[in-house]
Amino acid sequence: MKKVLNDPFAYVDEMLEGLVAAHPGHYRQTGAQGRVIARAQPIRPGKVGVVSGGGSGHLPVFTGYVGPGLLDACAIGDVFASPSVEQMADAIRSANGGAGVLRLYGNYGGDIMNFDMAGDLVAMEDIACTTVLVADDVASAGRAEAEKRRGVAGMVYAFKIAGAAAEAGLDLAGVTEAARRAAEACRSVGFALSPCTVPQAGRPTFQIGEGEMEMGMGIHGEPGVWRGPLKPADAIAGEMLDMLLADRPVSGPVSVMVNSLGATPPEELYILYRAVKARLEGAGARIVMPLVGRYATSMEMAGASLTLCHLDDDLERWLAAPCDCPFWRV
Amino acid sequence: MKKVLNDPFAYVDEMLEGLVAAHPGHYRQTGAQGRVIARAQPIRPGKVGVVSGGGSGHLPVFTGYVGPGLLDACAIGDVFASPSVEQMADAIRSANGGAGVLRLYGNYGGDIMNFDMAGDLVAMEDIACTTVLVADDVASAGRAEAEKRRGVAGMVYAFKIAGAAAEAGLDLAGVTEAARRAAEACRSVGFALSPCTVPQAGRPTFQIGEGEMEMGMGIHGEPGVWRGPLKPADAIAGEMLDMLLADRPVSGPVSVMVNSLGATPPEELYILYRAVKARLEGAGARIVMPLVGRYATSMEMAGASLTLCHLDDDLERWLAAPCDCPFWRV
Amino acid sequence: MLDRAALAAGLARIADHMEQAAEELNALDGQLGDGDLGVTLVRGGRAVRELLPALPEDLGQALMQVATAFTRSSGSSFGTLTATGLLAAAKALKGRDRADWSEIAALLDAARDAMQARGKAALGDKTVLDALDAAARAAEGRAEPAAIQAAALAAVDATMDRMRPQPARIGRARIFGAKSEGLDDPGMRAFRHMLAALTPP
Amino acid sequence: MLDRAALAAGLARIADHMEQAAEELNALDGQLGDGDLGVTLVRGGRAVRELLPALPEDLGQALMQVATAFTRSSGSSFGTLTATGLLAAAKALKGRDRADWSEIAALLDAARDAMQARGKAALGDKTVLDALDAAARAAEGRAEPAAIQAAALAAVDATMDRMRPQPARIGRARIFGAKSEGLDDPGMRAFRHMLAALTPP
Ligand SMILES: Nc1ncnc2c1ncn2[C@@H]1O[C@H](COP(=O)(O)OP(=O)(O)O)[C@@H](O)[C@H]1O
Ligand SMILES: Nc1ncnc2c1ncn2[C@@H]1O[C@H](COP(=O)(O)OP(=O)(O)O)[C@@H](O)[C@H]1O
Ligand SMILES: [Mg+2]
Ligand SMILES: [Mg+2]
Ligand SMILES: [Mg+2]
Ligand SMILES: [Mg+2]
Repeated sequence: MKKVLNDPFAYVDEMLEGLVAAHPGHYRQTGAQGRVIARAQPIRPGKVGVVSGGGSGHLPVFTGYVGPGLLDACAIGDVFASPSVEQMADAIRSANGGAGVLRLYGNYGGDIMNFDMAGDLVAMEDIACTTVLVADDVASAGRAEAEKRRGVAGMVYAFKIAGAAAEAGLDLAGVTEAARRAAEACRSVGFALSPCTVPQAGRPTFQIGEGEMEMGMGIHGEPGVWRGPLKPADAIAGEMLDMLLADRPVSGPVSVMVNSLGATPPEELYILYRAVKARLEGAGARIVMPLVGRYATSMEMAGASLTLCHLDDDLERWLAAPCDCPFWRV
Repeated sequence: MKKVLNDPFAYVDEMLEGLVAAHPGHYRQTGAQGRVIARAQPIRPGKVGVVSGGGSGHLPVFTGYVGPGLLDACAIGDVFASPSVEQMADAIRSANGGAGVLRLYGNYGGDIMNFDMAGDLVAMEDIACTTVLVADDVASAGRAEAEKRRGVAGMVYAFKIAGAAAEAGLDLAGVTEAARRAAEACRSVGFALSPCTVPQAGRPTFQIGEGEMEMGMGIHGEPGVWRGPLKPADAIAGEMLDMLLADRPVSGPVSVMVNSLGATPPEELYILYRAVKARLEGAGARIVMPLVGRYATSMEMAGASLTLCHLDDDLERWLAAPCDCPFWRV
Repeated sequence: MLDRAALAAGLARIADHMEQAAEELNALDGQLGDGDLGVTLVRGGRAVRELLPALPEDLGQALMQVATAFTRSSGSSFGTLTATGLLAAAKALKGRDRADWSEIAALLDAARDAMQARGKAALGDKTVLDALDAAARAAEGRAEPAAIQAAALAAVDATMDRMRPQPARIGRARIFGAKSEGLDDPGMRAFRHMLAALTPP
Repeated sequence: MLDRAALAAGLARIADHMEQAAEELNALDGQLGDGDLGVTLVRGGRAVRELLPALPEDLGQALMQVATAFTRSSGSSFGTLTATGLLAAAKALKGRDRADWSEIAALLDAARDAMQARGKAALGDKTVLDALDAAARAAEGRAEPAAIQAAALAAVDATMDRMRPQPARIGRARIFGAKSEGLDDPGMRAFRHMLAALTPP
């Protein structure tokens, strides 16, 4: 294991300490065991709160996206592990401005059980909660079982759009509906070139041969669609687009995210984006606000993902609205 | 070689095409062979131009930092190779607003010869040029030979401060002096955990054992100060601080940059920053605008660097001035 | 008679036993998931043991505290499901200092229903729910704790034998599909360990 | 007599020869640096060959064009230094259609001085400058091209033999310190190749 850390069991807590120390104007550490990151400023009374949560090891997802125009708070689990019910309940509490709280997170069984149970707890404190799950990874289940799909980089669009809707003053039903439309609008697929190591486990999450790639692999190393020789960038981009467009053809403007899983450098993302853009625009699509960078990662995993977010007027407006966190500013 | 690319010889050109396509509001591709990236908006007449240049493979350095409050233009070479004289001359030309141009770049022999010769060419066109070299890597030469040191992440501070001084309307001498003070104020050291691969070479720049790190290694794989077993994060942070403070003790406010060389994820940078901050503040230092992230990289190399930028009132003001590029906004 | 003393004794025995079973459960969970099931149970057990000296007389309140301790100690699925089941049992026993052993089957059913609602798994999906349900059926009509325990253990074993060849359909293990055929579900094995631990010394 | 025809013929021979020498130079540069020296010279040679059909009569302008072609073709140190040396010779010959072979030594000295100013290396640092200087000294007092070439080759060989055991102090090769002891400087070898290529067929 080649990681810069001290005690692997202190990895997440030391990471959060450093995160908040580096960005005191943005974040505040609170909640059960310090495992909640909230905005530095308390929530504006009357604003709908938007919270997320999930395992560590995906920065900027989830914690990084706490900030104006984005999330109000986030509960943080160990690496690739769900936060506890208590931590989630504390995140909800800290995002409560009296107008209810939307729980917006990726479609993972453990997270769902815990967020549901956290909702039961805060219901006793009269905090109204709604839920939107992001399930954008087309490689993880077919169209017929779309509700079983994992949540991956599409979460970032959902955070942005729900955050903008909440900032715009929509009520809980309205913010929830905005988030639902955002989640519905996203399709993603990724490929991995190398694994990452969960600090407490100390060994790579999977093995992959020197010249191999795995298409459709999950962000925790869940098996993908095929494994084979590494293809040229243009072929990879084309194949990912094929998968996304087969699931939902482009009918209006789209935002495109080319996202590194961690180790893959921006140079390679731009080579991918070049191919994606040529192909999409060749098919007549209008690309809005392309995002190329590290938005949803698995620590030092090499590989990348492609997300299309199909926009309508509302979604486009919310996507373009201002937001501010140390990892993304619009 | 596990990289996402097409033809290795087209790596840089395809990368630049994607970069400009992804950020059309920020960048414009121009100059000899398209190897100059300039701001999307032409330079304001009367403003001093600030240009940089160097090999590819270090995004956001150099090209990424073209933007308001930062560089006006940048010449881009192949991976880890100097741009040509023509490309540099074109970068200077595109940054010429009639008030002269500062060439601000890292202390590498090939870049120096080429930028000097480019200066000779544009001198015939009556463009006044000055030069400031960034030479901040304390591991690359002792204090007695400080002018031989390589330029590494300290460049980012120099770009920021020179860019702010130019934006503030200083003349060429003033901007040059600001850049000189910024370069003088920076001390860096880095360590590597894994190599990277130059696309055209196709094999890693160096080898390093499974449990090993190399302290003081250069961003192209230049040999460092020692190689040995990977140490805990706090020990690494302490050792880097020792080296930097031995070269220049803290006497006033400092900005701190904890920078990933590429593959090392932000989680680990925050663990490092936690230790750096505790140690610096314990010694009474005031930390201003800490920067934790990927600011100067070597593609997919794993490792990190630490930079201290010793501030005075002017430098602090210029550092805090607004700037905007896709990789950094203040 | 299930009262505070019996509850505390049972919980203590389970908590003790988890320290020994942890390695086996981690290993089994590691073949199909993230290998944390043993850790989850040890942490939960330790959190519960701290409650025991001051456990309320009210069985409902006592089980509520145990459930809460579980939710605090980890975020793993099994921990949350266990807490969910305990909460359901707590609700059923609210305000009562004692319960008859013959009520065990109904309590197990209440727990199972709540866990099913929480985790969206069906009976037959090869999860802890199947073990719980088998134990409930075995407890039905019995009132003597040793007999309940013996019958439940036999029923859980039979259920594990029957489901072993099936692939996992729920949780992380689902990802591994065929690899899970022939392996016990870790959650069922954890439940069996709890049950077995209840034997008085 | 050095005139356009002689210059063009010499440049064509050098350019041709570089295609064969490239692999050897890449390999040598690769042991101490980035392995691009052969590529640099092949690219430079090809750019120069394109100029030859329309090379100006004015030797100064001709050499200026050759220098510019070199700066365009790559960003490598050797390319820029070569262009710098050519520019210096171009300045010295500006406005002239012909030069005497006896002027070669002075032209080489002018090139060397400019390259020294550009690259900040000293004589003795084991770079192309030492080869250039040795050639200039050998050319001094000679006026017959074949004799100049023979004397220069011998002098360059002697210089390379003398400097081979030294460590590199300049450029990328400096990083490798001791590893460069016993190896020729790639730039010197490149210069020797150019010189050797001049032999008329
Ligand atoms: N949705 C569910 N419904 C019922 N039981 C479940 C569910 N998810 C997990 N389990 C049970 O929990 C066990 C795994 O627990 P645990 O290791 O804590 O999960 P994880 O580490 O994936 O959060 C499984 O063997 C199964 O018996
Ligand atoms: N500063 C310098 N002064 C003189 N000669 C130099 C200098 N730098 C490099 N050289 C010469 O150039 C040769 C290397 O050229 P090249 O491979 O183009 O360099 P790089 O690839 O590092 O830019 C060296 O062998 C040396 O002879
Ligand atoms: Mg588990
Ligand atoms: Mg778990
Ligand atoms: Mg070279
Ligand atoms: Mg080179």
